[in-house]
Amino acid sequence: MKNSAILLSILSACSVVLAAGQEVKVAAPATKGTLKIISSLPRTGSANAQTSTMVNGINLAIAEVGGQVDGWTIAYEDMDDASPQRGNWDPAVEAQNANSAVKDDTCVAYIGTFNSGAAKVAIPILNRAGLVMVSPANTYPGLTKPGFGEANEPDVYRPSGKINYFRVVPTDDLQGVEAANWSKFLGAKKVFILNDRELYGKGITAVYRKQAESIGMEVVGFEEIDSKAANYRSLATKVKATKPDMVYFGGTTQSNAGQVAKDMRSGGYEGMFMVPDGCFEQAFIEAAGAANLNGKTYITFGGLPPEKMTGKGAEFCAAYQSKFGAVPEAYASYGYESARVILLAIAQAKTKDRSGILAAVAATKDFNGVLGKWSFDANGDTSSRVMSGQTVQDGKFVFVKVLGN
Amino acid sequence: MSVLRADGVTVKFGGLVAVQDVHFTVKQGEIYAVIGPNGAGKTTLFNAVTGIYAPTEGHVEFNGREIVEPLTGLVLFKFACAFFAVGIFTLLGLNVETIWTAVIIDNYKFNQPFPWSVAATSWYSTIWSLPLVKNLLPLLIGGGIGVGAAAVSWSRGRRAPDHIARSGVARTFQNIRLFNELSLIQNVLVGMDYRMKTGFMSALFRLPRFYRERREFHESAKKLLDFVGLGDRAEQAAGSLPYGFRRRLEIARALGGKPTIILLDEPAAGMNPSEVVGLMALIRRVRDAGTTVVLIEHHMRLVMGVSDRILVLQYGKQIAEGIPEEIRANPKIIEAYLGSEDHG
Amino acid sequence: MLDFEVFSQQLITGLSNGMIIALIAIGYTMVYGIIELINFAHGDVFMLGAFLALTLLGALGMEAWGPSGQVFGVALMLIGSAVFCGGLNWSLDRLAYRALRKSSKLSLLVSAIGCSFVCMNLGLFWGGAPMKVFANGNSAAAPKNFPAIIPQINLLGDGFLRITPADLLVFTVTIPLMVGLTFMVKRTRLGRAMRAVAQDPTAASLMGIPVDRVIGATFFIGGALGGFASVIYSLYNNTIGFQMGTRAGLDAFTAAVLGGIGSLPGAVLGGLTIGCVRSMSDQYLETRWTNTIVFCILVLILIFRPNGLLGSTRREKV
Amino acid sequence: MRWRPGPIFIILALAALLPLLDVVLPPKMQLCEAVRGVFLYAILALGLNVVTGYAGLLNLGIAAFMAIGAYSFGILTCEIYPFQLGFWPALALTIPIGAFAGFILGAPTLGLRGDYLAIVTLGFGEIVQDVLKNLDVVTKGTQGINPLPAPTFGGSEWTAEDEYKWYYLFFALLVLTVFAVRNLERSRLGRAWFSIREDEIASRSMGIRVERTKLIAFATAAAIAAFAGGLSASVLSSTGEPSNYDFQISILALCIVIVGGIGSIAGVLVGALVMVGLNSIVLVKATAWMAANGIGSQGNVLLSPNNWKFLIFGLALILAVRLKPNGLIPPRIERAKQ
Repeated sequence: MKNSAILLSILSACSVVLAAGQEVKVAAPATKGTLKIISSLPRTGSANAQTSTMVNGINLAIAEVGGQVDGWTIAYEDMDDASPQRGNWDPAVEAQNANSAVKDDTCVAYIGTFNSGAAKVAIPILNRAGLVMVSPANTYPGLTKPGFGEANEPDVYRPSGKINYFRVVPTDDLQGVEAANWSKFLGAKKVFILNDRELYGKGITAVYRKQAESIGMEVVGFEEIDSKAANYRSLATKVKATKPDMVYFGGTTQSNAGQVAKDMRSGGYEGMFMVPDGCFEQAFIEAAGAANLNGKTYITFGGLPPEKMTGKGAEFCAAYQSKFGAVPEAYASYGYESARVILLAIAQAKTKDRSGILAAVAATKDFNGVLGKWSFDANGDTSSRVMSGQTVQDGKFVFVKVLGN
Repeated sequence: MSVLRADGVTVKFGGLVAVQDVHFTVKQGEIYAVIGPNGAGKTTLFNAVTGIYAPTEGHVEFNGREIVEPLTGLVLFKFACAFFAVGIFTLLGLNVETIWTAVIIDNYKFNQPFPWSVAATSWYSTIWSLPLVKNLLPLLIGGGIGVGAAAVSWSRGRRAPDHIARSGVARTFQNIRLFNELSLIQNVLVGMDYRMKTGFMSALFRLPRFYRERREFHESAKKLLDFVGLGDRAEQAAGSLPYGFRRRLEIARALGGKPTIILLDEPAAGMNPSEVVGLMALIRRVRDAGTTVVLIEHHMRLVMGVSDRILVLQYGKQIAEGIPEEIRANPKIIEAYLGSEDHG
Repeated sequence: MLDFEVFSQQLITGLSNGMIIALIAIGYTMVYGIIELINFAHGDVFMLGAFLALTLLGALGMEAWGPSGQVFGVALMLIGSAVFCGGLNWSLDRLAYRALRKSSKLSLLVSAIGCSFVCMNLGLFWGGAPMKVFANGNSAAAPKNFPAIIPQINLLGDGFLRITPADLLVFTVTIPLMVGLTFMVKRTRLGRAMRAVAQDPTAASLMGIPVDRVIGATFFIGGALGGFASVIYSLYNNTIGFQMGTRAGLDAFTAAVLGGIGSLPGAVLGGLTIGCVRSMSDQYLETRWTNTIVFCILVLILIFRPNGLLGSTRREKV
Repeated sequence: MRWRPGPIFIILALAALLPLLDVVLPPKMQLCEAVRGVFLYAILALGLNVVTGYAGLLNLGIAAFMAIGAYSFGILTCEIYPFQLGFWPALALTIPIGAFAGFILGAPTLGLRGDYLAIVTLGFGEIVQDVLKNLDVVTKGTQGINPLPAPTFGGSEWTAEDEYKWYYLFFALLVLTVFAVRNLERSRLGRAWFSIREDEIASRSMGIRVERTKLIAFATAAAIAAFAGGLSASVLSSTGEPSNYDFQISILALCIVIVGGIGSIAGVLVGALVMVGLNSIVLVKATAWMAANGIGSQGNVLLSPNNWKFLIFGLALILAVRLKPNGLIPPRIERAKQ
């Protein structure tokens, strides 16, 4: 009974989808041909919430140029680097995506990845093919910056000797420092640091810890949590017993930041709570419960929040809101920015040649984007140093100040 | 000469006494029967002898030796090994970060040759420079757990059926326990397993001695199947065998290990009279081939026909022992059997 | 604050968490006891129960109800989720397991794994429901906040030690359930039938016990306990998500095995043990090693007690 | 006796010819790379088949050994560690390392009854992930170890673009594993495993040393899984992160073995093709195709094709065991013919 009902619903859903698909396919006006942008993000499983907004951002960027740049039709393929059995990114699938992008002659750019671990798999493959890769989310410094990761990084990602990997997000080493400085500014003397044991959380807390100690805050505890635990009550008790006035959690909504924030409160901790940009999304507030965050929660973000944007940023906000019916979140802006950088490069390269487009991306200078005016530096990192600090009031993010100055 | 001797064997399950204070001695080359009404504790006695249950009290001796793995020096040595293995493992496990840092990270500079000799000495000094809580304590606690676990598993296994079987005691089961998905010949080969010598590597790489041994044992397994009259069905799956033949296959499997003594648990159950005659002949042949036979049976004609001596159990206690004629004449036994719903 | 206070606080937390684990573990242990199936889908049935509870809460607007109304609301969610999870678990048995009774245990296990994936996906869809409590379905996969209608305030005033109404709820719901369940299994006809089927299904069916119905009833009761647990879990942790079943199921399964799989008091003891070990390890060791410690303790206990803490040695008939 | 090709031979022969098909297919539809994943899981599942299929021990932590293999391969070869072995010696070393890990886990726990052992193996899977994550100093935590070497034939090291070389390397190693497992299956040891699976008490009473025999099965499975782990790390040139080897991988391997046919090599090969094929070929290509054609919508949870993957995978499992409870290719009962 039930099985057949499920099957029926699958079938009907499929047919609906197919019918819809046929309508969408509209014949494009004749152009010089098609250039394809491929994104590879984990679309199955728990990261889906974040990656959906990124894909929205990318789609918006392409729609804004009317799907055409310099006479080329821009095609976009949204690849999934997660597999259903894993429910998270899968290195084999990521490699497969990268290889198929390389093989696809029309593909000129690759947007991805979400996880820095996946980037390590994809970058060398794309590098050998000279295909440009722009990441909207990787923050592990070792991918681009010498001296921050392992001894052999980042050279191992550049087997061809050229740089093909760029990112529009500031790396952990910047955000961690700013977060620590801001904590001190907010009056924190004793800080308890938590992270989710992911590459992102670990990296950012390591930087935070170092900076916190060097500017004279006392680190009263450092714990690495299990991001799948049901709750963190006992950890909250431990935190409370050390009497910190700031708890810094390096992690994302996906790695249970909401639960951590919530349990700190229900466990009786009443001080400040700070998280990095992995939590700068409405889903974090929703997961944590607005009441638990109001007032004493601080979020750092590599860029300006939507409502503080002027010029290009404000336009993006309005367009996003009218198209998707929601305020764009951090990841949406990152996704949008990545796509725009690529589109601009295509326009400037005047070629369908991968190396030409790669060179054009690398030459991005004073790009007037939603994250500010920035350029790619010699390592492929964004030159943008704008960090903003937010807090939460009445279930909404509220801009507090621009950090670092 | 006694092959099997039970001395005051008692088996209790919780409050229930299944076998109480049973003594008997089986001599080399005889056919010895254990009889008694249903629930008299015969199978439990067998299970106690073959190590499936540990007797609550009493001893079982086989060829004058108790079939319990003794606490020898070798066992103590194994305990010591467990102590050091687990202890050192715990010690290294708890300090792996410190040791790794001191040995590998501090000595290795990227793209430069690794000073192996320095690394080889620094691990030692690192361990001893740790505070006592981090080296001696884990060693002792881990070692304690290791010895404890080794001792527990040793004491569980010292009277284990495999140990007893390997010293030459084979058996069949009342509720036939064949390997149904294996062929007949494979079943017999399992019985022969502990006589085989080749190991993992020769099987993996198919060394010549693997083939030699396989040929040898296949031939003798075939002979055993012929011996019990199943030679023409060697490749059939045991599960597809008619009931009457299954008991024969169990006997063949038990004989595979060339045991000095074989324990048959109700071999005639469910057989028709002509099959029983065949079975009697088979049991005699087994004995004549040099294997002592102990059997549990309800089938009086078979018991009286083949047995040299008979032990009678009732409610877990032994009520008589003797040659068939004595047993037949014993009024106690007639009484015991009249009280039960016995079959012929 | 005294060290003793920290310890007692951790004990309270551990016991509360342990009680919830125990309640889920009972569902595992009952099903295992009767058909020897590790019901992988149990955790996901539990997860769907929590989604139902949140839906009820949102649809009826319970947040706006007064304190006494919310007590009623909690009762409503408990009953709703219990019936729903029980029914769902029963249907899984009916649709996916019953046909496999005669095949190998491993096929049954794979069927359960399949059900687990299906339920998880249904949870994902449910998370996209266009309701306010599900964030209007904007991000289906994101964790959902479960409003704290049982407030997380300290009943003991301003001291370090905290006991919240949520802690009390865990105990006031769980303990009567466990007592009632024990009574049911020991004293009622259904309980006797369940034990008979667990011992020997063939013999039980020869004695006229409708085996399939008894197994179905066991699935229903196990699922219903999962449903109760889901509501308590949600009210205690205040977050639910479509992947929470995996972890909850894993903990519960561990608890069931630790206590001796098939034994009801064992499941409770196992759950409480795991809850307390977790708390203590979080406090006195490092949080990142907590899982490792739980499993090491499990292995240690199983080495010395191979049938779990309260499991009975099942003597095979030879 | 006239030789007839068995199912194993047919499957392997077809696999050997697959690259020919790729030549004619358009790049988007080419299969080799995805089928390489099938080979990898087939090797892993062959290992699991030894312990679960042959010896009848439910192992829910096989991925842990894969992780051990991948990480030891990484540590032994990567240039940020001093060992820096080449591809072949390191890959060969994953086998004894895996076997040793299997021994460590197996030795204290093999006395446990079926499902108690299952939870211990499951727990072991979690412990290994935790340890790999927590021992930053040794394993680089969640960062992963990279780059890792590929084999070198004729001077230059292979890269990910040398698809067909990799394909045949995986193929050759799969064939090797099949032969190894088959040799063990058809030996004294295989027989002992079957006998334990069928009836532990009876085989004990026949003098089979059950614990030791189980331990060998355990270690063999662990060794094969570790080998698979090393191989996968090499082709990706990275160990990935510890959670790439989580419970879900063990579950997938278990599903392959059971859906394919417990204890049957041909079954495992077909099972790997069906399960992994569904996961990483059919579902991936279908969603990519739908996305490329603008089918579906991100806005609605029901209309996003990615959101259906769990459901389809789950239903496939339920249907597979429902329709073929003994597996797609159940083992032949008589193993005696040799």
